[in-house]
Amino acid sequence: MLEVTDLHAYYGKSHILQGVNLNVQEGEIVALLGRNGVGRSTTCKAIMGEVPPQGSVKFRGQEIAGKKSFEIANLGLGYVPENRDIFPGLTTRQNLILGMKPGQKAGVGRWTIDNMFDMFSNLKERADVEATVMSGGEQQMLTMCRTLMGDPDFLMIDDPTEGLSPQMVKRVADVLQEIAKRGVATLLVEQKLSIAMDIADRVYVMGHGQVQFEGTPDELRGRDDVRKEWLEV
Amino acid sequence: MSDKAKTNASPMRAGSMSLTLTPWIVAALLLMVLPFIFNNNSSITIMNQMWITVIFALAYNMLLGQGGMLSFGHAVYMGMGGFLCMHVMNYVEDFGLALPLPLLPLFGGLFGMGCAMLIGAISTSGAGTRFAMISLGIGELVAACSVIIVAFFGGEEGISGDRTYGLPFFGIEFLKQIEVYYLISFWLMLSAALMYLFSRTPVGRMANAVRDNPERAQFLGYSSRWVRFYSFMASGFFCGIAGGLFAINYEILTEENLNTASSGIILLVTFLGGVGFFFGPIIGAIAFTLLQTVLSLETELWAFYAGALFLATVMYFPGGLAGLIMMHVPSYRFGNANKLFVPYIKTLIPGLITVLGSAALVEMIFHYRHGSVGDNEMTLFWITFDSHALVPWIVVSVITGVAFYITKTTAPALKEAWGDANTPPTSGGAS
Amino acid sequence: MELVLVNLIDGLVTGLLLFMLSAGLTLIFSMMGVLNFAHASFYMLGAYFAYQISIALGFWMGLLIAPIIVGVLGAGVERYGLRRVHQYGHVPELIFTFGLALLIEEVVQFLWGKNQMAYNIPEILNFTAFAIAGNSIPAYKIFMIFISIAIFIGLLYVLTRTRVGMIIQAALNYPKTVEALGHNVPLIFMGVFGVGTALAGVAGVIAGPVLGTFPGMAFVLGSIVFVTIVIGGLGSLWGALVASLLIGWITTFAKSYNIAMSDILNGIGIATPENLDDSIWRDLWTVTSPQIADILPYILMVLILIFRPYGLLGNRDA
Amino acid sequence: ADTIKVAFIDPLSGPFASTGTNGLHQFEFAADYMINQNGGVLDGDMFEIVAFDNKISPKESLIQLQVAIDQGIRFIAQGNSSGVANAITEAVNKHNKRNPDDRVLFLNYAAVDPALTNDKCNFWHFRFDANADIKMDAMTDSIAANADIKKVYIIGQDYSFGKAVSAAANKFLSEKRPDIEIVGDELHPIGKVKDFTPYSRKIVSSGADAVITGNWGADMLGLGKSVIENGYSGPIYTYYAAGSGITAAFGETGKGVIRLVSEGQINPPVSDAASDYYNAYKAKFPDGNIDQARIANTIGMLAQAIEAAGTADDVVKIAYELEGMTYDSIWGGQVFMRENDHQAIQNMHIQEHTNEGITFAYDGSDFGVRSIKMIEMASADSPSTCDMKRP
Amino acid sequence: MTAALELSGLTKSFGKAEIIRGVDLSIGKGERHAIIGPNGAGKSTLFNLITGRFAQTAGKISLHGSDLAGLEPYQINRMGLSRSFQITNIFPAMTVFENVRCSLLWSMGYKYSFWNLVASSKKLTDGADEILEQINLTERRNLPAGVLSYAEQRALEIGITIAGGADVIMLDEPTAGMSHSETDYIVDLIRKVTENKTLIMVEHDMGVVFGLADYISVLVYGEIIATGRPEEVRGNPKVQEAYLGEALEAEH
Ligand SMILES: Nc1ncnc2c1ncn2[C@@H]1O[C@H](COP(=O)(O)OP(=O)(O)OP(=O)(O)O)[C@@H](O)[C@H]1O
Ligand SMILES: Nc1ncnc2c1ncn2[C@@H]1O[C@H](COP(=O)(O)OP(=O)(O)OP(=O)(O)O)[C@@H](O)[C@H]1O
Ligand SMILES: [Mg+2]
Ligand SMILES: [Mg+2]
Repeated sequence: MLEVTDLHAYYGKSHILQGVNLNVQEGEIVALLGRNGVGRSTTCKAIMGEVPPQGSVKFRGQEIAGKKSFEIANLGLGYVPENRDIFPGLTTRQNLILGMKPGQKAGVGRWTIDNMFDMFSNLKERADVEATVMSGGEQQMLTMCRTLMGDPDFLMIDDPTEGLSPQMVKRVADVLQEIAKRGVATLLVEQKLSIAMDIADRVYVMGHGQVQFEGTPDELRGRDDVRKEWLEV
Repeated sequence: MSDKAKTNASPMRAGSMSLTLTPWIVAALLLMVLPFIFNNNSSITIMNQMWITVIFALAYNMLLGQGGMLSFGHAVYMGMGGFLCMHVMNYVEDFGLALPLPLLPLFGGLFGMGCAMLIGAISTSGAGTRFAMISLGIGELVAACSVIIVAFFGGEEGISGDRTYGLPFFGIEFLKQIEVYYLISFWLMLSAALMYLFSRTPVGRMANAVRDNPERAQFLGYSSRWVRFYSFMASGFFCGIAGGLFAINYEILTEENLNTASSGIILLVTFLGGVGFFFGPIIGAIAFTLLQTVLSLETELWAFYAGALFLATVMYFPGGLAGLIMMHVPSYRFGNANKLFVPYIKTLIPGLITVLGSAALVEMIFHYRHGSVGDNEMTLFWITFDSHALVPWIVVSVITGVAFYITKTTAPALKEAWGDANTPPTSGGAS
Repeated sequence: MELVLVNLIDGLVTGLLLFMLSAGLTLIFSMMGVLNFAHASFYMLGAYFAYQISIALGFWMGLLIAPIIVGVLGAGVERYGLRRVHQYGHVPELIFTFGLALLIEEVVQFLWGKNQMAYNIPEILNFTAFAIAGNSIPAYKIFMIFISIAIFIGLLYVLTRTRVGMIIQAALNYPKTVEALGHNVPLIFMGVFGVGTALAGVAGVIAGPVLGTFPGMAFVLGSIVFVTIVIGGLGSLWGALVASLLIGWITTFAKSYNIAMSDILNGIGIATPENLDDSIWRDLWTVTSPQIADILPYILMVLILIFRPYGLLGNRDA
Repeated sequence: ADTIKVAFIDPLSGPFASTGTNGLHQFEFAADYMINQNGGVLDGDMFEIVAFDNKISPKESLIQLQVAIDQGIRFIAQGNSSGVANAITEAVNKHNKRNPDDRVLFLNYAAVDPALTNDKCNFWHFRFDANADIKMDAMTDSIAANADIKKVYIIGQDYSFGKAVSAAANKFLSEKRPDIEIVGDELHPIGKVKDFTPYSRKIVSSGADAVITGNWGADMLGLGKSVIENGYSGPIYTYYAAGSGITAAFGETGKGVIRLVSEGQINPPVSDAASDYYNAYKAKFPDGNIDQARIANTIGMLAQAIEAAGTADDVVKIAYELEGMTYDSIWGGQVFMRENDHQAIQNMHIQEHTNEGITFAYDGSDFGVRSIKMIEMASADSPSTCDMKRP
Repeated sequence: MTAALELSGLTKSFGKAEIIRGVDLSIGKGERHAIIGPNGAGKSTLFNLITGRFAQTAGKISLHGSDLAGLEPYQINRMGLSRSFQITNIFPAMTVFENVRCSLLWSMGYKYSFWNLVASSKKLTDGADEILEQINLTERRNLPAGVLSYAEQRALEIGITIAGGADVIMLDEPTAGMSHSETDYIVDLIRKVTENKTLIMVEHDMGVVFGLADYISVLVYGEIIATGRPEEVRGNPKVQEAYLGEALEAEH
């Protein structure tokens, strides 16, 4: 479904991504792991066109590198950024509504606002409060829901469990599996190794701006050397 | 990793101790010898105007660049300082007060600071639109008062005086422009140095912090409001000094010194120079004064060019002229500056010709349209020709077109050279 | 009594004219979060284009075409200028509009010269609609009222019935994120800027014949438009309307009734000083309301900002 | 032969550029047509007008003044804004005191603040226009002669000139026609009023038979149009309501309503010479107007003084020649430069905005101004508080 | 001995929503106290109340025995209380070094002075460099803070908070967004710099909480349902139900 080949990206002169190769198949959950600052978020941004990508990014066989990010989004890619970026001045509900694509009718697609409220009751309680005053965890939930409202076929989530209580982390893990069940493929950037290993079908480990390991969670569990070199300090 | 290499290769430490004196000494020397190079009275008058604007712009940038406060009414503080100095000057004349003229700007500074305290007390609680609009409102009010309250502002004629009645200062009576020039230069050096040092003090540093994130500063023990207030006061002080020097130089202050146009201009000047660097406003003030005073001697269309220059600056050099200069620091540091020399000549000379050629076309159109009947002769770049004949049009168009073409074709090479020059010499390629 | 009614109508007209300008500006303001100093220049362009068109095709074609040209120009400015500057931040944007205002004024002088243009009210509207106690109310004023109301309703519809308003507000802070949700932010920005400037153009077309069409017309308008939207609350259409009317009425009434400062001061118990002519407060004592009518909005703005930092109906600081 | 340079320091850019540019054209034309085409002055010295853009800013004016002086220019012409004139006259006075070697003369062709030839007078300043008081004297003569006028409304811009107009109107009216009731006397902010309707309402409802205003530029047009539009039909007496597009903009609406006071009769032309002059001007500046007749006088008188002094460099000598000079104006009548205050005394005209009997129309329209009344050598014996110090 | 921080009957409502519903809590000097609870329970709000960012609706907060009512955040900070933010809150345009140096200014007694030059103070420079060393950002010293990666910004956030040497330090989710290895490092760091100081911390990572805290309070729906030693809280069935659930096992 998504095929990234030899992806490079720069911030100014610093060369952050130095040839990333990865792919995600239909209905799969793929985790992208690595140390802090290794460029996982940059990978997502480069795919989304927020950072100019060099190399090839194919979505359903179509080259999307070089497209504008709204065009990419309208092809069916959804992206949940790590900084949350809750829109100030808008209520929770309005934030969710903005997640819908231009021209998308309410209630069409896999998800409705009520689904969201069912999944995360906190949001329901704060539906008409200005969203930026919500707690960190609530904002995290909202960010994810907002992207789901656009009914993406492929989802990139950057650190969805950050700031969530253990119970909520569990809930998010369930939701991610639910998302996969509804036929949405997911590229998951996750700090909490345990979660990622639990729900992912495959994992990539990044280091030095490149993919250093690719395999199933079980394979990774068996590779102490990889974990030592690329995941621990 | 590549960015590590980058960090290590750059020994410049922002806000570090290297309080190098060299630029200051060079500046002082320049100030001293300039009048010998440009020695007629009008050059000196123009330089006086320049240095006054420099002080004003630097003071303005204490707010805009360092404190992130956008003021639309800053002429008020300079004007108020100036008006007070004018009154003091007249007082000296009328009552024979023994006050040496060189001390006069101090009064302006204190009064400017007083006004800033008064208004800062209500406006500095925020920095955003609120601050900007309060400054605009106050600016308009004071400007309106200047024609209503005649007793202090003298109506639209302003108030004037004579600087020569003060106590002679070591025998100098300030009859001559050159004497005033050195007085202004002295104050310029002093104020600039003080403003520079201010930016290195704890308040000055916190002004930066408050600009970036006022809320967080509160949790570091600093009240954002007080930090802003102190910056505002300091800025008011130096504006007042500039006002005092204005009073000495022109011996008249009018409504113009307070109005919103002056406030707007100082914003433009500061920005043109570059708000991100201490010396930015200096360049801006020099450039703008030349534009306004010297270019307007050459063409009626000076404001058109000024507008175009501002647009070009914001679009292509958002760091202002100072930013443009500072862009070259890395390549210089890498010892690569020479690599840029030839490509620059190849691109910039035709570029310059393109700009001048376009300007010439604009002038010719203007002359063609608005010149009087029968007056077909016009002079451009020391060449006199007939603006209604075809030949000059063709010549200018061709020159401009060709120059533009050359610029366009050589630009990529320049870009490449630029990238080349800015690559650290040690770093081995991509990683 | 009749005069009060007349003044109410006059104030309404002034206010609505101001509203036409501030509506466009508040749209743009909410989008850029920055004062568009060139807004009044687009207003001026509207008047000049309409004048030029009216010579050939008459007033009504001017009313139709001029705003479109201005809007297209505005969109072009956004596309090729502002968009680039937007990334550098607010102050550069502001300077950009400053420079643009300078340039537009110069270009207008270049094209049309420096004199007043003979742009006049169309003949069919050049009659007295009705008169109240000898004070005639020109038909043109009634026409202005209707146009402004139509604009208000149209804008209100766009902003409340579509997601455009929300997208603009969200994109102001996180343009990339909004784009990643599938919204064509650049297009929306361009559209909004175009519509905003076109509205300024409409105001120019309509105000040109009454307030004069000359190169300084943008400058004369000055910052009052900003003051209006700040009083009303940034980004609030209702706020812009309320503030415009408020300013319209305040200035009209202040000009119509000569309230003297000395009366007010005496009224609150301060006696007029003995020898007023020598007093340094002389000028203050002799001030009358018409003298300061046009600076009242500024005073109002400063007061409002002190007590209600977000303006009358605003809810945020852009 | 040398060239004699005259610095023209006035706004050539910005909101007042139109008046400044028009003035410049008239100066250039006068110098060329009257002097240079007739062989110049002295032994063939030609006049050259050097333009300096002061952007109506006193500060810029002073800088440009310095530049002009440095270029060796000895004659400074300026007119727009009494504020600027005031700054220049003081600066010239100081300059001449401090630099006796390169003194200059200030030829004020349009700044009408009475103070410039009263309290603030100096030897280097000469005013070729009638000052505000003189004009008001003439204007009120005309009003006083009209028995139909019983109520007068005075309105002006809130600055020194507006106040001077109001004071003078009050003074002269109470002297000449004590029975006239002043039904309104007010000031409005200068250049800030966008809509004059509320003022017009007051004027209309006051029942005024005549309006007196010192407004100029957009304030004049705005006030005039608004007053007429809201139902006023009496005369509006004013100083500056012609040319610079204002005539065209008033057009039909202003007909018979706008009356202005000025020197120099344009319509009907006084002589063939005057017609030739105007036609030659039109040929050169088809879009231009001669709306400041005094400019020709200024150039003519300067030339006459230079001839009489026999030098173009010794400005003291030239100034002494100008003092007390009598000059035959191309626009008819004579101009007399009063010795005691350097105020020119000349015929004043009340002119009407109309399209009837117009030989020379303004602004490319068919409207222009026609003299309906002449006051000979207006205010020739008006007092002055000037205490002239001569070198 | 007075407690370092004492809350009594603290409530906070936003409009109709009552977020903090009567919190009583006493935190002793030198204690490391963690506050845990589900999302939206009011933990950050509690922090905001204590640090003067919000005004309480009712109740009393005292720091070292003095009432904080009506004090501004900067005044509270000067009394020796410093906090970090859950949502990164740094000075993005200034360099990393300057970020830290600014946080040293007040505590080193520079106040609003305009007669001292910051650069000439070796104490300041060394102090700031030392902090950078501790938070592992020495290499990033001269970069604008805004370009750091998310986790680096979190580390800087902590650096700024601890730099001032306050004796009560409040950290709101210090390890959020950090990977395991980084988390371990930061925990060590926190332990080191809070030696003999009072630490109040909100955290969802139970590993961190149980590794660091001397005491734990559990906040649920604006009320503290349990306070005590870690093992007591862990065993408390109410806590199990409201917060920890099976998650604990998942973590370990
Ligand atoms: N705007 C920027 N300008 C310059 N450098 C940047 C910018 N954004 C990120 N970087 C640098 O790029 C590198 C990778 O950043 P990225 O955000 O992709 O990391 P990450 O793997 O997502 O880490 P984290 O766990 O911290 O989120 C970091 O070293 C960071 O400092
Ligand atoms: N200004 C406000 N108006 C209305 N509700 C608010 C406001 N501020 C916070 N809230 C609500 O108060 C609750 C508590 O928020 P708080 O940020 O304290 O939670 P928290 O315990 O820190 O949660 P998290 O672990 O997710 O960060 C949330 O449900 C939030 O939506
Ligand atoms: Mg990341
Ligand atoms: Mg929280």
